[in-house]
Amino acid sequence: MEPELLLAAAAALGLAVVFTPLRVPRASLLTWGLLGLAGMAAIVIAPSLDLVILILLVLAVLQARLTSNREFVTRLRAPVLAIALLALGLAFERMQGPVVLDRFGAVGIVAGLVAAIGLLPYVHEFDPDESVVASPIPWMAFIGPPLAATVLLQANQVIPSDAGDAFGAMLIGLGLLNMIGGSLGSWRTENDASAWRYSFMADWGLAMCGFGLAIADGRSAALLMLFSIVLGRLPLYLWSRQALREKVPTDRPINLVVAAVLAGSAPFAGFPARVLLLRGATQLYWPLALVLAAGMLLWLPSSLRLGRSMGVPRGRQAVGVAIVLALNVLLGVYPQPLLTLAGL
Amino acid sequence: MPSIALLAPVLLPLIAAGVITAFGLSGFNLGPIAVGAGAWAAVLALLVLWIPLRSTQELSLGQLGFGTGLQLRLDAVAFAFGLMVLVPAALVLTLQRRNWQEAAIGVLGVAAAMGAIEAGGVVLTALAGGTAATLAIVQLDAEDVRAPRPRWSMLLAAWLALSWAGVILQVRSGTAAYAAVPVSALTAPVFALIALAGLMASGLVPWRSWPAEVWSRPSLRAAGLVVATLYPLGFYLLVRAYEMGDGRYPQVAFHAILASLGVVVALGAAVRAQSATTRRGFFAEVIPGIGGFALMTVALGTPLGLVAGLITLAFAAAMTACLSLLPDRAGPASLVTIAAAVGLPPALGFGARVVGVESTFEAGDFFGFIGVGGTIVWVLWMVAGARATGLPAGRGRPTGETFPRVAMAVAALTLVAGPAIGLIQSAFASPAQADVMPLPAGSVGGGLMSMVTVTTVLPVVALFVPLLIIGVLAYGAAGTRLIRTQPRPPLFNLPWAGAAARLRRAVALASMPEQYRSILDLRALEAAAMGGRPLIWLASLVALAFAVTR
Amino acid sequence: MTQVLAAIATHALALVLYPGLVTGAMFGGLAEVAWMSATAGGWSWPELPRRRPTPVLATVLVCSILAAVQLAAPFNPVPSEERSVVVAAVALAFTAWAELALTVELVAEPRLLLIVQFCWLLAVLGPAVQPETLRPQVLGNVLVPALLPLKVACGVLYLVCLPALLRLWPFAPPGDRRTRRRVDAARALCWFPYCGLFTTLFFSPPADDGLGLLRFFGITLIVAVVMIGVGFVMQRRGVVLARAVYVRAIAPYGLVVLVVAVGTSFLLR
Amino acid sequence: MVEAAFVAWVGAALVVLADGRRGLALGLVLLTAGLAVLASPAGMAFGAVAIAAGGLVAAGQCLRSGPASWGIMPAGSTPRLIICIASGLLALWVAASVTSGTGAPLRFAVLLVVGLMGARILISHEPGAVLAAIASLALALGVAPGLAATSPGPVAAIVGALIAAGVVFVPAGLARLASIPLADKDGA
Repeated sequence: MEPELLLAAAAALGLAVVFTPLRVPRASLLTWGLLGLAGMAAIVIAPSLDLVILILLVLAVLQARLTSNREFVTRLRAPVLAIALLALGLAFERMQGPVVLDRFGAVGIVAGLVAAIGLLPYVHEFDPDESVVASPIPWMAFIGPPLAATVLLQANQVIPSDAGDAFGAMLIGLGLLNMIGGSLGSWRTENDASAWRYSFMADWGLAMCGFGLAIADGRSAALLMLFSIVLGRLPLYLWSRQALREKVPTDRPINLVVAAVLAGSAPFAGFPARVLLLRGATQLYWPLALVLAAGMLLWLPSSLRLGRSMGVPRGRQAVGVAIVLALNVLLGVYPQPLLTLAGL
Repeated sequence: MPSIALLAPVLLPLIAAGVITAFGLSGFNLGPIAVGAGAWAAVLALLVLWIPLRSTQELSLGQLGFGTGLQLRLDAVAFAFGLMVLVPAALVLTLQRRNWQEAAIGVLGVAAAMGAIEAGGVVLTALAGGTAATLAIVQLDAEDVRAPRPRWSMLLAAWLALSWAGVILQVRSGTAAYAAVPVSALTAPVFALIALAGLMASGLVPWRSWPAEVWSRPSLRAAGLVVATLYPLGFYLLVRAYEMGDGRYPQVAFHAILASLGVVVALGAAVRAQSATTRRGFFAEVIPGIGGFALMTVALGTPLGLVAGLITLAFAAAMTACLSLLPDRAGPASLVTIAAAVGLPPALGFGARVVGVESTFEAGDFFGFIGVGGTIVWVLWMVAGARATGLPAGRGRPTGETFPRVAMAVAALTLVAGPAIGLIQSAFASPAQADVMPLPAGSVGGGLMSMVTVTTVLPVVALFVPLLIIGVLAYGAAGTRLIRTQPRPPLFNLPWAGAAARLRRAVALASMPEQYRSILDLRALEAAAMGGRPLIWLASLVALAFAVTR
Repeated sequence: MTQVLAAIATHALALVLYPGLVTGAMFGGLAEVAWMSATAGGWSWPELPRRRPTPVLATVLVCSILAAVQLAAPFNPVPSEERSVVVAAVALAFTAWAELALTVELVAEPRLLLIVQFCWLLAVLGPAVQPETLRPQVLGNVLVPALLPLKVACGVLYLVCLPALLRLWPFAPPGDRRTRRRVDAARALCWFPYCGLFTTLFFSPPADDGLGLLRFFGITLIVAVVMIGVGFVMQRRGVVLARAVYVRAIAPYGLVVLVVAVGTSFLLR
Repeated sequence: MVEAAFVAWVGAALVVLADGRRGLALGLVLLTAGLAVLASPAGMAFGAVAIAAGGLVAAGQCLRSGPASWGIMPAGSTPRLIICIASGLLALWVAASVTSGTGAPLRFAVLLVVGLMGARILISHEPGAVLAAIASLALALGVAPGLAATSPGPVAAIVGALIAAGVVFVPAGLARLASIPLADKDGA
């Protein structure tokens, strides 16, 4: 799953670089993107979770050094908390002791992962006017997906089965928290850029629920969700930045189509992800599926808002949006090749 | 015919959409004829595929990736519903002028709806139906973003509910293919989800829902197409549920509740229709009204009921095409349409409703009372129709999208199609019914000449043909000059009619009293949660640690 | 093909001659003359309608003859199994509202009429619920003791509703400005199907012989006479009595009939 | 080993309690010494050398930047002191009492250093102190694989040491590189 997500991130970077408006300097975007990709590649190929944590530390420090309105120290807090929690969690898992220690270890890993990505309740401080690269968005939409897949894969090897239930339950619980908090926040918050950030959280909520289900359907759902984040929401967010500054909501058909992509409507990638998630939840505990199904409806108001905030893409951006839409339709209608590639 | 040809009714509109887009991007609008060609090609493909064999054809193209395969299936049900969707859609796409974006989205919507109908399983239907719903929303907003349209959340909820039902079937029985689902897998909760999906997808509720609201848009190009493609899909699910349940729903209560709901839906539409202030307002309620009658009979769980329901749905499809093309002005087209809509004898609507009411009585037990209720609602429709003939026309429509002669021809066709109800039954409805429901001896039969039920025979040709001739002579001798266009007061207003709207308004306007706002300050809450404060993080960590020790 | 043509010819005969248009027109004409004489206080030759027929009349004509051929009249060319009480009821229901199409001013007390119409439909269709059949003559032949209370209740309801449906009640349409009395052609066409349907549904079907014919038309005529009498009384007593009957009594009584119908179905389950 | 763990605690406490470069550097040195000693018996002899080297480089660099003072326990540092003591006791309890098996000093040191450095970064506003804490954290993360039942090899320790050594060098240059293009008004 991780190599596929890495490829998706690379593709997203390619899309961002190629189809970004001409005024944006591509070289720096490419430089920083490639640096991030290198870090992600290192994370993916790292043989142990310890190395993953260390690489994460490097990425955190590198990103914190970028120019931003936020202080260097402030920007480091959440990633370092994540690293500390992951390290403590891993340490607890490696110690011999009562079962509760393993559970605390699971808490550390889950909380650390959530903190690394920047999800509720470990949210990174966000400045809507900040450049995307220096903001918490790359943690959520660029580095986060391969990181999560890697951490969870490696964590499964160190967490004993006694604590496995707690691990899954926490993922699902935090997933639901993010799903509801993210979608409501995205709908109700005043700032459009913040709304986008919340919407990433909401998507992550579904992905975490998928991971928490700990069955193939759940993992497949999570993979599709993460793909839709990396190859859907992230490029669309990048291309919406100009319109966000201009604050001109538009109601063209393309805005509705974008809203549909963001809402996970059929035939886009979010829809089969939701179907798989419902399937997984039904296998595990059907009331969870009910909660998920009800929660999935919360995406719509915020997606309409975000779709309208995108403005009317023109020129290169329009081509980029078309490619993103096509990719999402492909994944939405026929995700089998991707799932096969990911061994799911 | 190779089984790959089953893709044709879906692929042809898709190809048309592609061609329209390609030409559109190069600055050339192909025009409505070429646009309609995609839909008519699908109609032709459907006919060519079905008529020579008249048996179920299947195509399996491997797994799609979410537990379901790309399985297409063309049986009598798919054929019937395919025609219901494709023919009116093709008609409006052919006649009405659209820009290339609208045309492409419209044809895509047709392809999606056809995909939902040809899908071999529940989940694939949900995917295609959800796509059709998404495209419908885009289409309507592309035409006029301020005009009424279905709530997207409701449509999404419908198709998500169906998806969930599909995955429950997959989990429980290993498959969600209509033909392969074991009867025991269609439990009450699963069926409840399917029924809910069907009702929401078609807006089958007693209050004014999207199939009525979209007719109040300034332009009805998108509205007509959306109703043509989306409205039958909810019924399709209810019919397919019979196939999964071996001809019945899991509990008899579902039959009773849904059939009663059908009457209530038709009643709601009739009440609104009789208080409409314009003729357009009346016409807006026609499709929901017919839908209510269709639901009443489809849900009965008897072969006769299902046959009557399918004929009623075919009638609804014809009326959809007619209303999409009808101008907002007085004249013979409006009169004929009203006559057809209220089911004046010996029209198709009359025959379908008579058979439908009969089917409730023959269903036994208390279902007869549903029939009594249905008849009473029909009378209310008569009142509404009579009143509507003299109402002011309405806001008016762009002339480019109205075709009074075609509209009148379609309405007249349904009027004179009464004698052909036997033909429709034997060629269209009965095969579909037989595909999903075992047929007890003597429950429904007949042929081209008559419809034979358990207790009666409706001699459609022998009785309706002379009646039609007499009617033509009588109406031919009559003049229409006496009809006076005037604002007409409603016969009655339901005291609680505006309650839902008032409640919604009250909820929308509800706000926290000033003195309590400091208790729950959402902004402060958001700032606390999103501020990146270590104290909150620590508290969360403690909470998690506490939770895992429970 | 021959059979088809023969069937069409037979049904056409039924629609046009017996028991359709001609029979209905004759019966209705007689009833109308009687009614006009009763209300005018003496016999006089009524003035026939002169204008071109309206769509209302065309609708009433089509619907009334369709209803008439559903009756259990002796020698009815339409076979017994081809008749349906639903067809009759719905077709007759159309006749009551056709005038509304022209202008609202031609329908007196439309709200009240609607309630009466609902009650009448209950009276017609209520007895068909438990037997699960819609053949009029079968319903007329139902003599199961347990069903008799319902049948009687429905019969009374039918009769109470009929003066309103035939517009024999004293409410005048607001737009009725006729000074000279003319035959109400639309109503004339409705007398026979309404009264005949009562005979069909609430009396055992007559045999296809002279006696049966006499019996059928005798009862139907009695119903018509009763209606004229009731109408006459109501016209004399004015709108007060009519309003009392139709506003205060008919809806509660209709509810009672509904309760009886439901109760009967429960008991006979 | 117990002594090494104690030295690590003192070093970590110094990193937490000190705001001046001398104090931080001393803390880093002590921490490095403790962790290096603790790493060697866990099958990480080469790793211990790397940790020592990385830690000393970091301490050296730390000594060259920031206010030239010890800055140990400035006014208002009572909470930090409490954290140091409390975390030490908690880590001791977990490492010695709650958990079982050999390697209690390493368990103690890893839990303590990771916890304390995390706390240091969360409560601190001084970039120099934060960088020192990050270097300490990297060192702790480098020796943490020694807790595993099987020998982890030196890779993590080397990477940790490299990060510790490198993290105190990078800051200013990268910030300049990023400043112009990434805050562009066109959004990306």
